[in-house]
Amino acid sequence: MVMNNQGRITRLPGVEAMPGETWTGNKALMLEEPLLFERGSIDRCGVDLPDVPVVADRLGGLARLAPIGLAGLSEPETVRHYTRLSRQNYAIDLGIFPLGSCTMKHNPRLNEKMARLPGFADIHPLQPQSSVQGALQLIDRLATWLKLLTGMPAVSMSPKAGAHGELCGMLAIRAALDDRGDDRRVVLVPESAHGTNPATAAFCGFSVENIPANARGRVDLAALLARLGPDVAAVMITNPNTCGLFEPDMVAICDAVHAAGGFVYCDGANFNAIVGRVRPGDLGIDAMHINLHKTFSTPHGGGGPGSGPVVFSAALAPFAPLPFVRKTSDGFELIEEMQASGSADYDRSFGRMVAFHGQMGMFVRALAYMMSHGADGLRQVAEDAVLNANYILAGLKDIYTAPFAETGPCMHEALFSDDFLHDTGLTTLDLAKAMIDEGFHPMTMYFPLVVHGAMLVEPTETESKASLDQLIGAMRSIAQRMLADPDAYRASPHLAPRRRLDETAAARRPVLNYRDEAA
Amino acid sequence: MVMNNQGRITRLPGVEAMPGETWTGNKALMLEEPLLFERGSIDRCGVDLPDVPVVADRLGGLARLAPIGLAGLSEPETVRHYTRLSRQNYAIDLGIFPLGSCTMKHNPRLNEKMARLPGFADIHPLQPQSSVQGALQLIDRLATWLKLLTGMPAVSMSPKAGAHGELCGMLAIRAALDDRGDDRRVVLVPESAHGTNPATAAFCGFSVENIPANARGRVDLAALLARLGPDVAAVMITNPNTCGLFEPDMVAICDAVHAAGGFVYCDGANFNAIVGRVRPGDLGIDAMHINLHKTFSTPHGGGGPGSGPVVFSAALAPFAPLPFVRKTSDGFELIEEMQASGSADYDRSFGRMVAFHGQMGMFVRALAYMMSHGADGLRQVAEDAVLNANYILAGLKDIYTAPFAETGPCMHEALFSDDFLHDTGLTTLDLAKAMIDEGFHPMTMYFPLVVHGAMLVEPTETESKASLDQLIGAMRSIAQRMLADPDAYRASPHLAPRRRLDETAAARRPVLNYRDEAA
Amino acid sequence: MRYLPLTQPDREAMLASIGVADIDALFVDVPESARLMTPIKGLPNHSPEMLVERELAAMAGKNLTAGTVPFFIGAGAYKHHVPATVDHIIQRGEFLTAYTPYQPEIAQGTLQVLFEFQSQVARLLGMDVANASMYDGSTAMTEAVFMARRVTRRAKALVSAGVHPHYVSVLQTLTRFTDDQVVTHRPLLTKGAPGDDLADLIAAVDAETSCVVVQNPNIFGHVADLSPLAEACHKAGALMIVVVTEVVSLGAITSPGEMGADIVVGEGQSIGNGLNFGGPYLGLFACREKHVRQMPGRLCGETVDAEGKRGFVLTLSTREQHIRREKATSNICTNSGLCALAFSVHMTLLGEAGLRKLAAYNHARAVQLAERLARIPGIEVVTETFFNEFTLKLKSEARPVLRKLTEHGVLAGVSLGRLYPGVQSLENGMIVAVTETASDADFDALEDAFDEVAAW
Amino acid sequence: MRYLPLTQPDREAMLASIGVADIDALFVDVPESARLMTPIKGLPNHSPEMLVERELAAMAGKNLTAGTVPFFIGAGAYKHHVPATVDHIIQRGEFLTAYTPYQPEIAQGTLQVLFEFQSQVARLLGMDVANASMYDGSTAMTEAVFMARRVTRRAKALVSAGVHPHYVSVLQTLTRFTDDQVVTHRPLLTKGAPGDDLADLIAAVDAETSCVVVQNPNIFGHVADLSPLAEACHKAGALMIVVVTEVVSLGAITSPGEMGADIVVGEGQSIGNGLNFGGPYLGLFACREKHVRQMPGRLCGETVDAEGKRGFVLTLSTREQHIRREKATSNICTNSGLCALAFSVHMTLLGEAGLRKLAAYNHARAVQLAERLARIPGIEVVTETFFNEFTLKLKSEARPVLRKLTEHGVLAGVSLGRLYPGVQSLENGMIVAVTETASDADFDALEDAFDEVAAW
Ligand SMILES: Cc1ncc(COP(=O)(O)O)c(C=O)c1O
Ligand SMILES: Cc1ncc(COP(=O)(O)O)c(C=O)c1O
Repeated sequence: MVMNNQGRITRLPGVEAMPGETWTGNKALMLEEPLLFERGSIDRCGVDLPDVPVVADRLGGLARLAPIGLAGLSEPETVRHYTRLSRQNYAIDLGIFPLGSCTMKHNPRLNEKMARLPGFADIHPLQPQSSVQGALQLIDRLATWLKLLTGMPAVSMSPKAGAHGELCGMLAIRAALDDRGDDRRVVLVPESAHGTNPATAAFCGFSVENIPANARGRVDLAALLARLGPDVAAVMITNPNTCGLFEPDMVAICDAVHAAGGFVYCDGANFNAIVGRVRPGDLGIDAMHINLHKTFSTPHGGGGPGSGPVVFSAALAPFAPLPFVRKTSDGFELIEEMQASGSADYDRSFGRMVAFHGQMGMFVRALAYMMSHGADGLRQVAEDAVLNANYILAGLKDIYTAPFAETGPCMHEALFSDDFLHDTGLTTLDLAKAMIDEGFHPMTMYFPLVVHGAMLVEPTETESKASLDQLIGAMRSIAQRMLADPDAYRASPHLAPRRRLDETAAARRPVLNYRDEAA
Repeated sequence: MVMNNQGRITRLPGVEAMPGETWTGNKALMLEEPLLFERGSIDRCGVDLPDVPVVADRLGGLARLAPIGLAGLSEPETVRHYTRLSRQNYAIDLGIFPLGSCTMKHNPRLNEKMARLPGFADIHPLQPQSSVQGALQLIDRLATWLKLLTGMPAVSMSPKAGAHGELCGMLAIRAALDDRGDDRRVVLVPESAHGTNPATAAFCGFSVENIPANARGRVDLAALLARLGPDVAAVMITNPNTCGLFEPDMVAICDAVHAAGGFVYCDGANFNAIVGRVRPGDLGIDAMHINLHKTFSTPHGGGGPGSGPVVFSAALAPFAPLPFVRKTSDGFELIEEMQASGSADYDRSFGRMVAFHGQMGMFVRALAYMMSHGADGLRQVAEDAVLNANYILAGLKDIYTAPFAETGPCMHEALFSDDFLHDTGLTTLDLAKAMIDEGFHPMTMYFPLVVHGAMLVEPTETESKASLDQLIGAMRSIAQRMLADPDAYRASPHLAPRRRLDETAAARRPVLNYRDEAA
Repeated sequence: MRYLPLTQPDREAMLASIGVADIDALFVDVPESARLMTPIKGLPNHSPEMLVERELAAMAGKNLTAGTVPFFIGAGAYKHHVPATVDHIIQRGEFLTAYTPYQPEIAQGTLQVLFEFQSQVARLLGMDVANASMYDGSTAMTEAVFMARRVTRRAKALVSAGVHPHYVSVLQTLTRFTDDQVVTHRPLLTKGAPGDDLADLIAAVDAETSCVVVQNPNIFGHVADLSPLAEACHKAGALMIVVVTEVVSLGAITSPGEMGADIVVGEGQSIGNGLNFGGPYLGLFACREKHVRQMPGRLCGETVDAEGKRGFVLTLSTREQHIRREKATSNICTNSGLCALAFSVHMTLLGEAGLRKLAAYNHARAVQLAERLARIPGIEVVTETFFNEFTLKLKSEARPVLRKLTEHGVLAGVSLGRLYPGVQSLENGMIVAVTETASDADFDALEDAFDEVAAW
Repeated sequence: MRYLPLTQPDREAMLASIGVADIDALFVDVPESARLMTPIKGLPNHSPEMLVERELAAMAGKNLTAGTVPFFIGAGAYKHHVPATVDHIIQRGEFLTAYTPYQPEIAQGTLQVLFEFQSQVARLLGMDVANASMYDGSTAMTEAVFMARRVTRRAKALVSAGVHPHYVSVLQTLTRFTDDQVVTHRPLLTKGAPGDDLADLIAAVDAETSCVVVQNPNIFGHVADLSPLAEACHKAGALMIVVVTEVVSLGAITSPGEMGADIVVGEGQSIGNGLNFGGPYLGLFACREKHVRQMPGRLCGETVDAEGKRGFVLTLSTREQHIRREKATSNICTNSGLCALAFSVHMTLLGEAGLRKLAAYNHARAVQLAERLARIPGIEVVTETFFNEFTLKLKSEARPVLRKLTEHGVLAGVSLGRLYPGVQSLENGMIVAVTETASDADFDALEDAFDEVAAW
């Protein structure tokens, strides 16, 4: 469907607005917004610039001559375009966002303010080190927090997100194996693992094998032990796992893997469940990434940026990437090159994995968050996160199928399946879309893969009891209504800016770049 | 209707959500939000504070003991409460806000950023003057702009809004009359004037008499001249006037009033129409307030704050209020007291009209806006504002009754009436509410009073042609649909967060303060 | 020009559809003598954002910022820590760039905030009803005196010597041309209870008195029990108007309402709002239910919509200028909406528990500093009972001392010489305010600075 | 604790309805040996906002901020003026606090922005299709090499000596454990065309070559015509990958797409994003339509909803890790969404006209500065054709000179000694970048500073 330049939904000529419809397509405060390229044009501009001095150019005859096709807008139109678009989004600032595995918690504005202090936001990564001592101090401080919270001796601040952290950890494992001349290449990954785990292992040249889950939603210890051997380089394990359950055999697993000559990489995406209550180092792991954009509340920003520092055991620490910050007698220094470190401790680093020194903007936010909570508050974070998830589990499990509820409490997220809807022909997807109409962001759907029609609900600790009660009430009501009148729920949402979108059509003939139909 | 603590619209027990309704009362992204006092409680808190040192108190036995009843919320709940509420508002950032007389133009974020520079935002009004030289410089700079733009020799920066500016001007007139021992007490105000004009005159102890408008929507010059005399202290006149028309006889009026021994106060609310094209000083006025929150784009903030500096003629300048900024040989000084001025020029000031020195925060914003536009840009502002209004007038006048369209172009706003709806029984109010469903803020309704069922449309210069085309299209469509099927439009809006609200009930038994029904 | 969406081709197309040749044709009503043909002389042309920013930042850089120095200035405006959340919320376009909520169906956000604000303010001040804000404390006080006159039909206002002298000036300015009578006198720096003239006021209130205006804590920081005054007022048929310039005090001190006030006005800047060199600030205004129809300013009230859902509207507007014109209770129109929002957000974050702790902390710190300063030879702490502000009497004139302290990088307070110019009996006095923002290091710096300028 | 909404009574009520005695009962699965009984030692407890702010501001205060000094550092990150509108928009809660748009019906805001971003990036780079962002330019380059391998099924990548040395390091790290082969060598500071090895690359591209990676402008600022290289690549069945680290240049210089690139990657920080000490930044990634199914990263595509209205969704996700796991085109999940929004808002404000003028201004200023510096004895301007950045050759080692310039309060550039440690042939070189933020006064200051440190 095409919109015209006025942002109006194009109708057949002569057809006027129907009752309940409007001429503009707007519905009071729910406003339609055309594409930038429909609103703007290449001669519109929302900046003023100084006059360009006349010089003989030095572009070597490579001046760009053909039109680029970049639509511009005046400043008022720009503000409006993006403000109107923003209102078509759900967000944590609007309500609970219980996406399991994503830890959508409150994003304090203090953190935004701190990250924008010119002393952090307006410094260049290649400034002389004497001019960025405060920045290096901040990185060092954050590193200290992360090491103490995880009980691990070393940390790399380079990784740009969780998956990048996995890469960091697995590269260190590869480097450590190489260092001892060991050519093991198999990485074991539980079925329930996040897709980034196998993808990362493959990226580092490992071959991936799955290990099954047991009936209690945990790694099948026996199967794992059986598979260990001289070809197994590492196990990648998520703990608490993606079913929202703590792996009770974690110590045994680590011991066994080590005994078999392998390493244990822990996916720390779910660290929020245990921060301050369990130090992963005490479980015996070798490396773990920490999503600052989950546990430590840096905002997801509609898809990023994140930050994924990786803590290392003593065995892997020498292989950590460059650069890193080192404390000196009178300040801090940034070690950028192996030869510059002047210490044999660092000459086994696997090298640089990103152009500069990691996500400084996220570091500031995360540290502000950690300092605000303190050691006592972070422990409370884990407790409240787990309490909230169990409250949801308790509030829904009589209606919603809860595959592992019989095995005991969950951690920070509650897992359900759509089995209870089986006779209605409705699915997890239908339920999610009905939640949209009720004013909620749905839970994670169809992940982890070990449960059919999975619904993974992670409330986080920043939800109030009233918020949980409302979610539980609405989810119970939806389930009851679905069971009573399934046909009313096959085409939700009805009240959102868009009805269900045709994803198949999108993939079949991809339109990924605006093409002016008139052109 | 009562909401419960979960923010859910209370329903009869057992009654489930109807089709199109939801259990929560939310409609996807249009979210209901309970009152703070329903969500929060006196033991919830969204701040952390240091521990209170133990001291012997010095409150003289006046410690507050009884509960205050102030509901608190944690920080995440606070962000959500206000974010959800904000989404129930229309705003300039969302679309055209064509409230006549209100000059709802784009509010640049640069201005917000500048007003928040600690050097402006974090200085105390009673700091030693040596420590606020930059602030005094800014006030002086803004004063210079205002004087040059209006062609007037003096300006007072004290007034906190337009009406406060009127007060400033009329007090100066009273002081000037007193100074010459003249006890004239009548102020003439055109019928079309804004309510603040007569209210202000009365506040200063004047008695108000109306002067009628002529058939062309302007002051009836003959009637005015006839009424002038030794009892007339001043004329308060708005130019461009509230019908959006320039008063062509302005020079003649000023001359006549002066000849009769009176003063001319000009309401400058509509300065946006002429800035850079006409200097009010050249018309002969004695005082005029300038709404920085209209012409100079400081945001309205849902009702304020504003800022209403007043420019003065040489005749009134000596009576301007304290304090004011004076340039010295090596900086700026703030004259706070008559005796401190050391100059006979200032000892006739009518005194202090506000605790400190006016709306600094608004001064910064206004100056940033003026500097951005410059002398050339401000002239363009007036031209585009007038062009936009005339484009709307031209686009609607064949359907909408346009009382003065035959007299020539309008200035920055176009005036219509609901005469064309007469046979339908529909009114300006119904039309406004239908515009809400279309996604627009309505125009000013029922003002000015000189036109029955007035609709005053002020687009401002910050609307694009596409935006005007959409407004015109929608308003034409609404009018046509209203004429064709009036009954469908007696109860709009249908799509807004609330249907029409019962204002009569609100006034009959006022509920102005939350009372817990359970208490 | 980045704020102007029309392009030259747009303008031409629009002129054509209007049917005029050029833009000048739309300005035909302007007398020729007043038509400017070129941009105004003496002003620069339009400027890139970057350059505007550079120029304004240079001006801002010339000011000594409160947050960067030991800071103890109060006297009607207070530096408190405002949580980052507050500024974020007030910058939401839907709040910042909305007008007065004239179309309630699409202004429920602003309206519900105002209803909540009114409810918070009424509770804080201990009153029945608060309005949706005034310009600031000083103008609110003047409006209260006018309201008392409407209610009592009497014209004499007795104003305590403890009221902020700027507020008194504003009242005097506004009554200069009406037949209101304002009775006040100079404060005394009485040891223990500076500015306390309650006994005199009780003696003076009579059958002509419309109201007695008193500030608590007063300008010297002194806190008093106003109940006896309220009783005297009510016996005489007058109203007691109480002014509060530091509203954080109400987390610690009995409210004016509990002491019997009929009207309470206040400066709400302390909560949610920055110093801003004096504005914009936030006038608070509250009264008893029975007088509500004489109140100035906007009021937001609860009602229902056509479907019976709760909603909010501006109400009782027959008091206001746009309906009643010259008979309105006030000429106020634009008020301090966004400052009220900031106040409300901050107050919501505090809640009762937070406000009480904040107030207790302010008080305890002020007591600590008062005790430290009292030990410095040559300094006398005049105020005995106070909240977070007290008055010192130095052994010489305070104004030059303050200037020297500023040179030492300490903003130590406000001299009475500045507030009461020419009044010799007060010139050795200075007012010192202590909020949660002052650290121990700041206390030390203040003491050291006093030592260093000890020439006095 | 201000971020935690549960009160103690809430917690107790919830434990009761769960049916457990205390919170420890919910942590039963944790092995006893790993259960911490107290908060972690060595870390402070929770802290008021005001104190956190004070502590972090003190750290920030120790850094020399680019905006406060004459500033000429580039080499992969650039200081441009970002309009205030950009930061306002990215702080809208609906953008800032949303997740990846997995539920498109309530994420059309983010999705439409991504579609527009992709369209802007594709135009800017002169390519058919761009993705929804990568972490940064360096990781995008590595992904491009891997993609070329998938497309060509060849394993040898030739990397120009003009590519940013950090980018080359990242590629080397990531290929260390795969059987990809990376061929590169040290750059030469050739007068006129430093780092230009196009002729060598053209000669070297062969039937084993999967791709040739080249940067334009290169690390030394040198701008070259890549068309002959593209031709050579295509003849050999290899892809040409072009890296752009200063995207503002594309407002002035022929785009990689126009020169025949198959994949273009870039660092988008220059537009809409601050320096941030190196991150978060914005990886750009674009390719030809025919290769889109081998692309890494998220893609947003247009579709319709059940009522036929246009809408947007994430699409072609069968390339991605959450569907394809170990067979995915990349392991990337979280990317740089908000940085992409900032880029898109800034680019919208600029539009084509603004971008071109900004680029022209940057270039003209750089030419002016190059001419001024060329006149200083002991300084040679090595780069002949450039956009806004060029390389100087000093008569002595540049690193200590830069240190001294910093002491003089000027951040004058990046020494090649830092970028290529231990490479003597480069150690006298330094890279100087000039953007619109450098004023004439800054130029003067740089010249003066060179004069003052003229010991060299
Ligand atoms: C369990 C798990 N592992 C890894 C990741 C990847 O983290 P990121 O998106 O930061 O790359 C996620 C993120 O969704 C996750 O939930
Ligand atoms: C014509 C006119 N005069 C005066 C005023 C009063 O200005 P303010 O609201 O700033 O007090 C207004 C504001 O609406 C107005 O439109």
